[in-house]
Amino acid sequence: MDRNNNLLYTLIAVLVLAVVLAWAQTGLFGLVSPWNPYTVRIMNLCAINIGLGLALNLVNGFTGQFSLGHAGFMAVGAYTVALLVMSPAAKQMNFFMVPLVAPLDKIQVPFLVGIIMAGLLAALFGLLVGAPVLRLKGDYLAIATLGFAEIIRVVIVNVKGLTNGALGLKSIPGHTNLWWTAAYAALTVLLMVRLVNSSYGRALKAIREDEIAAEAMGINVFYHKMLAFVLAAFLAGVGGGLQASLIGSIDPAMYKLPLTFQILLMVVLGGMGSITGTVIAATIVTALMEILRFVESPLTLGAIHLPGIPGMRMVVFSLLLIVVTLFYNRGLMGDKEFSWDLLHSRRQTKQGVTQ
Amino acid sequence: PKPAEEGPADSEAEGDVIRIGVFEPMTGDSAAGGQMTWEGIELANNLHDEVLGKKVELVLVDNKTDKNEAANAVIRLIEKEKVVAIIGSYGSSLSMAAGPTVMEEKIPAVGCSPTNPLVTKDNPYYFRVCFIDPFQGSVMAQYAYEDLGAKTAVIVRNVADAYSVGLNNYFKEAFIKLTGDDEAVLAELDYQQGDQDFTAQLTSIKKLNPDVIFAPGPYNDGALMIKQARGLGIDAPFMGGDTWEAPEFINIGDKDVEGVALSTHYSVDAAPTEAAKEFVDAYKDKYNAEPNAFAALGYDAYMVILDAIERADSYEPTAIRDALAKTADFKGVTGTITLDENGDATKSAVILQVQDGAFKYLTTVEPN
Amino acid sequence: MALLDLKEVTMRFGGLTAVNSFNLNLEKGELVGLIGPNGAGKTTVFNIITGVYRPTAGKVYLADEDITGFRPDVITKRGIARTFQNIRLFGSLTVLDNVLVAQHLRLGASPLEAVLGLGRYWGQEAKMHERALELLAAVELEAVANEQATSLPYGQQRRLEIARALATEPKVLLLDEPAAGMNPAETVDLMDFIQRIRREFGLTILLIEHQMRVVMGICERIIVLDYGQTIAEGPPAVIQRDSKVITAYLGVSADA
Amino acid sequence: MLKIRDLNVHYGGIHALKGINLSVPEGRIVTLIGANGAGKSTTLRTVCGLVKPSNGEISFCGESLVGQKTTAIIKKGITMVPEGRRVFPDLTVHENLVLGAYARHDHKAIEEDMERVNTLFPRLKERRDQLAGTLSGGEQQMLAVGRALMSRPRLLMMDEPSLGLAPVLVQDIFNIIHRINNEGMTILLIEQNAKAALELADYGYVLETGCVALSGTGQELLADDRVRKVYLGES
Amino acid sequence: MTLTEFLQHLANGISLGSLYALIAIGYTMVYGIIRLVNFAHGDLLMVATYMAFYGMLLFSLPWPLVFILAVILTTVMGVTIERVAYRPLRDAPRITVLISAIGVSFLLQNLGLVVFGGRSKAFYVPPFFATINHIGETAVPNLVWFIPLVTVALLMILMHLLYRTRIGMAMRAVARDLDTARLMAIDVDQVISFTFVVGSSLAAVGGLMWGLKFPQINPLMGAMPGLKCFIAAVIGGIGNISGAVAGGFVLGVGEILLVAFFPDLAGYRDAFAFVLLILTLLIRPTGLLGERVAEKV
Ligand SMILES: Nc1ncnc2c1ncn2[C@@H]1O[C@H](COP(=O)(O)OP(=O)(O)OP(=O)(O)O)[C@@H](O)[C@H]1O
Ligand SMILES: Nc1ncnc2c1ncn2[C@@H]1O[C@H](COP(=O)(O)OP(=O)(O)OP(=O)(O)O)[C@@H](O)[C@H]1O
Ligand SMILES: [Mg+2]
Ligand SMILES: [Mg+2]
Repeated sequence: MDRNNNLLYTLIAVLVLAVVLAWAQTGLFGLVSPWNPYTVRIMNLCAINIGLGLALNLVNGFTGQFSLGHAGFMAVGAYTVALLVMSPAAKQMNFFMVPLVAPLDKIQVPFLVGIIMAGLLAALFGLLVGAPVLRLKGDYLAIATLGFAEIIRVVIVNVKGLTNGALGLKSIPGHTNLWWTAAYAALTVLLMVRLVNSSYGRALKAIREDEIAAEAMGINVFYHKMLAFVLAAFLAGVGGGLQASLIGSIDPAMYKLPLTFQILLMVVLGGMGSITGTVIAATIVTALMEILRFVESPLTLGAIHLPGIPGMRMVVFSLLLIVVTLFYNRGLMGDKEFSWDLLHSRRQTKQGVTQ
Repeated sequence: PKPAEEGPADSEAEGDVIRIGVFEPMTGDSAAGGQMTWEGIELANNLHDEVLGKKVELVLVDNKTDKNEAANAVIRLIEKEKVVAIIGSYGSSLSMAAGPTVMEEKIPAVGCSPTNPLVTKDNPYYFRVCFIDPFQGSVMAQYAYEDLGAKTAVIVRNVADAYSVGLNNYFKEAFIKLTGDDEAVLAELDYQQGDQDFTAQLTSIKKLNPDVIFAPGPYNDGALMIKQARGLGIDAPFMGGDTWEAPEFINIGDKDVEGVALSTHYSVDAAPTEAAKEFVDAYKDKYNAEPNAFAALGYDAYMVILDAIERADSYEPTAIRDALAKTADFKGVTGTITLDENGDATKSAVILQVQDGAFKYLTTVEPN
Repeated sequence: MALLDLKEVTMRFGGLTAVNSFNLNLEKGELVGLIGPNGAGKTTVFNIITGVYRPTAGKVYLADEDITGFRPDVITKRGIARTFQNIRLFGSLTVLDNVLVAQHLRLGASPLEAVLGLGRYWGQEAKMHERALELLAAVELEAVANEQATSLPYGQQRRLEIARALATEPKVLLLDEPAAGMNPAETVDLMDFIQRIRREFGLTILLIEHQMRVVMGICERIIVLDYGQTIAEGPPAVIQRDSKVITAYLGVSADA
Repeated sequence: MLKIRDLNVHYGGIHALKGINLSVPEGRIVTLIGANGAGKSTTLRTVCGLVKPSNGEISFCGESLVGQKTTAIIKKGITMVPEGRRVFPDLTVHENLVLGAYARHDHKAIEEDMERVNTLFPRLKERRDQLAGTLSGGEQQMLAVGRALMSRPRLLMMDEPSLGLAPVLVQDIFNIIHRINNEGMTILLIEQNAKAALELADYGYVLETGCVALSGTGQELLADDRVRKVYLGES
Repeated sequence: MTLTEFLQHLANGISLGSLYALIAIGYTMVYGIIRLVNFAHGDLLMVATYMAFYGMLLFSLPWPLVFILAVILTTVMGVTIERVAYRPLRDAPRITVLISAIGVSFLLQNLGLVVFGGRSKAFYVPPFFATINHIGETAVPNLVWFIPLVTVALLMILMHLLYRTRIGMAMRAVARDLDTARLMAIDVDQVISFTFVVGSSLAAVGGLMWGLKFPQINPLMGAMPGLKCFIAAVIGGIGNISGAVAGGFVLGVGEILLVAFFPDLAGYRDAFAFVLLILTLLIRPTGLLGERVAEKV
């Protein structure tokens, strides 16, 4: 299978995806979108989670550094977008207890600028957090990053003049749509593919495999860990910003540990160190949370009428999570990736057998 | 408000069933609140499951105390379950997450207990059957100043809880106004969500020796705090908000919460409405326990929607919205409900006090 | 002027002095053996030279530059590479990737250029590949270039470690027991191999080894350590007959 | 004493052992030699139950070992000195030795064995309370051998015990093997140092890519041309 | 601040700290042996309190018996969790086991919400524990000295167990190398089960003490102590039992004194725990009393 064909396949796939997205978001050539706003919303969430998952996978899966700080960077991104994109009037309405500090109360910027600022600010936090903690290893690193995420959240709760504290922010303009989220997911995938297959990606994987040997091979371990960490923070910030604009309101309670866990489990279920795996798992987990709602609705099987048990969905979800980890303990994809060659070679061998 | 769109009354409903959606936190941090509210809503549906000759079916969707899920939940209710109106949610922030969607999809929503003013603000499709925090705060300030003769107060708040922060803020404003003393609130002490140990804050309060301590927040936090305060020898009276009105508050606090006063939405002892009697009996029957404020508000939210459907004589969501907006003098469990131009309930509050291990009615405060 | 120069280097771990006032002079192009009983401090000397440990006292000079206390990666960039006593390959990477990783330190392109595939990156990447394949050819591993490193037999893993070290373009190569776990036939191959790469790459080599056949066979000079101190130094023929070395290390019937 | 019949082992897709047959008679030293990756370690690991065979039979004194737990197998009197030392790094040297006798309860005899190990390896006695992880490679190897002796096995299997040892110690190790064998212990030995191993062994097997390529007494194998060329490095 | 006030704060801090310490020991124990941050540990506290709650409510048994039964049942539960959710993952990557542990934690919480309901319930406090003594002006409930006593007693028992007994040594061996431990005729599964027996019973005792000190229980009550005590364990040096106790006390006393001296910072209390944690890790990367085996190259 030669390169040109693969490129062609990829281009066609991207094109098909774009057409589908356009159709879903706005309708196409007079055809109304076959998906209702509910489905579109889930698609948005899938795309955001793909980006968030890949960012976490970059640090945890490819660089082998166990970080649990994702929620903190998302929070930074979300608040940045909210405070930059909201209209001054909306800000005034929100900050009715403690006024918003100047000059933020007057500023309003376009969404794209807000999103980029969200990423940059989160990256800056990544830099500040990473500098001290990336010297730690393994579980110690995990708990320290988790700690920083919690510190960020607690600060958000307390700095009322900047964040409105526990009251959160409402009326964030809803710019997020499939174009934004799909672009975010696609660019993140592209970035990841290019990065992990470059010399830098090899260096990150070397650090994951053996830090001491990597150092002995002349790799500046700290710089490379930082590179991955800051990039992941940037992507998490952007994802957090998109999510904030999708929901329309945010508050500090959103950015607790379970949020990080949710992303982490997508990464692990997909396979640490597999881009394809994260894409698949993020989609499945996001959709599954909605699909599983049926277990809570009343069920009528012939004569038997079972009342719905509220809360069962999360019970079933936890059980599924355990069962899947037991049976796919290296994740759905392990550290393998999808490739056209894979499909092609399978077809070839099939042909080989039939001939 | 714009005129209701014309159309056959049953255009939205399939067959002879209409659906009302409920999104509440049945899991996650606020599961307790969601579950209490759901009890009331379900009870109301059990007792009144017909309107304009159609059966009313409830569709409950868990929002996991998660804003993302809350937003998913309402759009699911609207698009997939085809509900004509929505009830929910415990937790103002969860309600706010649903706000933009109900507005965009033009489906009315009625909150039971979200007391943050922002929930209904600038959202013609959001209503609520509870009073809002500014009123509740002033009610308790008035009680402290007039009935207890308090000149000084200390506030303890859960910084991570919008309800606690908001209510304390309104109490403070009102109390300072009443006493005319800018320093009347001696201290505002914070704690964090999940903290169980308040001894450090309380030890400082002991030194300040305030006339009253205002500490609204989840009832379990309140009960523990009061227990610890009494253990440390603090005698000052404690006061809280509607969240404390749960039988468990007394179970946990035991003797230590004797004398504690709180504001809430209703009391069976205070000239109960017909609805209140019916609700209390049915609740005791079904759950073998004293009802709590959230169940009562859940009950009322459901009944207010049914009333609006009747008055609109239509199942059409925008028609229901318009009728809801005109709700006036509705006799609910929690009192007489009139929805103002924001969609907030204007109604009286009652003050209860714990006496002999039960909530006793003290007084009713009318809205001004 | 010595290429690598250790002056009065001492390393203590708690109460234990692993290396004691150790001196070493490595002239350009030399192949020197470092031997001594187990626990004598040989690997510790390597760790000090490569910056894994910071010596308690003493200095390390590379071409007259004081490199004491430099980070390991900086030292590697200055031109010292090593292999490990316990093989430390990047297990789940391919053989080729292991060698490519070791060239990363000479990459000039920034991460941005690498991701965007801009400018000089492609050229550099292509050169790295070319060189990696050359190196693999030199160690006769080109056939398994796309295998996972851990799936190789032990002997090949040792050779890969050396290839990887060579890829950093070192002036000085430190080999820690390269023949361990090899059978005699493989060991003979290894000896040839070491001499060949030394010639081809113009290396200065310091070698730790317990197999006397290797040390005596290829080293020009041998330093014997015991309890962290040099107890003998000289050409193989002299060392072999040194009574101190025989009692401490070689044993009575040491046959090379 | 130990009999292996048609043993097959797979690691995922890798067929590591392809029908091995070998036997270790009581009181003898049997050695396994072969190139890297031939499957020598796998054979020992399978005997100990650390690796499950796909099929085949392993019996020890007439009892089948297949499917038994490692613990049970060790208790029958088999011990292994694992490849690559594998001492417990954050236990002290002494504790490592005590653990070697974990399955035993005869305190007096354990004390005696402790003394014996300490005389065999004075270096271990010196470092009695040092954490094993900070020992040098050679010291760790001594500890691993000492630890195995502490269980007073009937069959001692050693996976490259001379790996990384100074020549003087290699001699010692072989002397020790010889000595404990004279005291009646049966030994199955893997060695890269084929010459020394074959000189010492009563019987030897040559493994090549998962199969037994040759077998015979030590002397026979030493005299074999191929063995001389490939495994002894003589030309 | 007067001396009385300070003493009162100190008493409060010690009381809280010893409770943290007690729970932290269990974390450290399990972590030390199988290197798993057992996220379900906090939820076992909750399970124990509910067992006690229903034991008294439904069967009206006397409280000492109920407490003992609660500890036993929780222990059985902990061992079962290990058996079902962790043991099959013995050879899996560590992060997978962690995800499984998070799954178990989610499961216990959500099952609790469905079965017990989300509302906080009152936990019965026997009169003995509720009694408050006043020493001078300092209020000292009986629990204030009782919990530290239990903590110290359990600490001593555990130290003995780990460093003076055969099974203790086996546990430490299993901690590092499963296969080689097997070669020592150690039944690894049995040792790990035993570790969970100890860990879960510690969680249960911790839960009951927590219930006595803060007599309200709900299905999510384990999350906060779980996190705090894990922090305490890490501050002390995870895997190290005395470290867990030290970390517990440092954290408990520190939190109380922070709020006492800087009331305005009370809202930052959780952040304080993490700041303390991060500072400790940066200064001593393996915690206050953590083992420091430099990696030998
Ligand atoms: N990180 C460390 N902490 C404590 N002691 C150490 C450390 N590293 C090495 N040692 C001690 O230093 C001494 C020298 O060890 P080193 O590894 O240098 O020996 P070696 O000469 O390489 O031996 P071998 O030939 O067996 O590999 C040993 O006694 C070892 O126990
Ligand atoms: N855990 C494992 N997973 C996959 N393959 C393995 C594993 N262990 C060994 N192998 C493979 O099985 C084959 C036999 O390995 P084994 O370790 O038994 O060889 P050996 O003869 O002991 O070699 P050495 O001299 O290197 O110790 C090799 O091809 C090896 O790559
Ligand atoms: Mg060494
Ligand atoms: Mg082997």
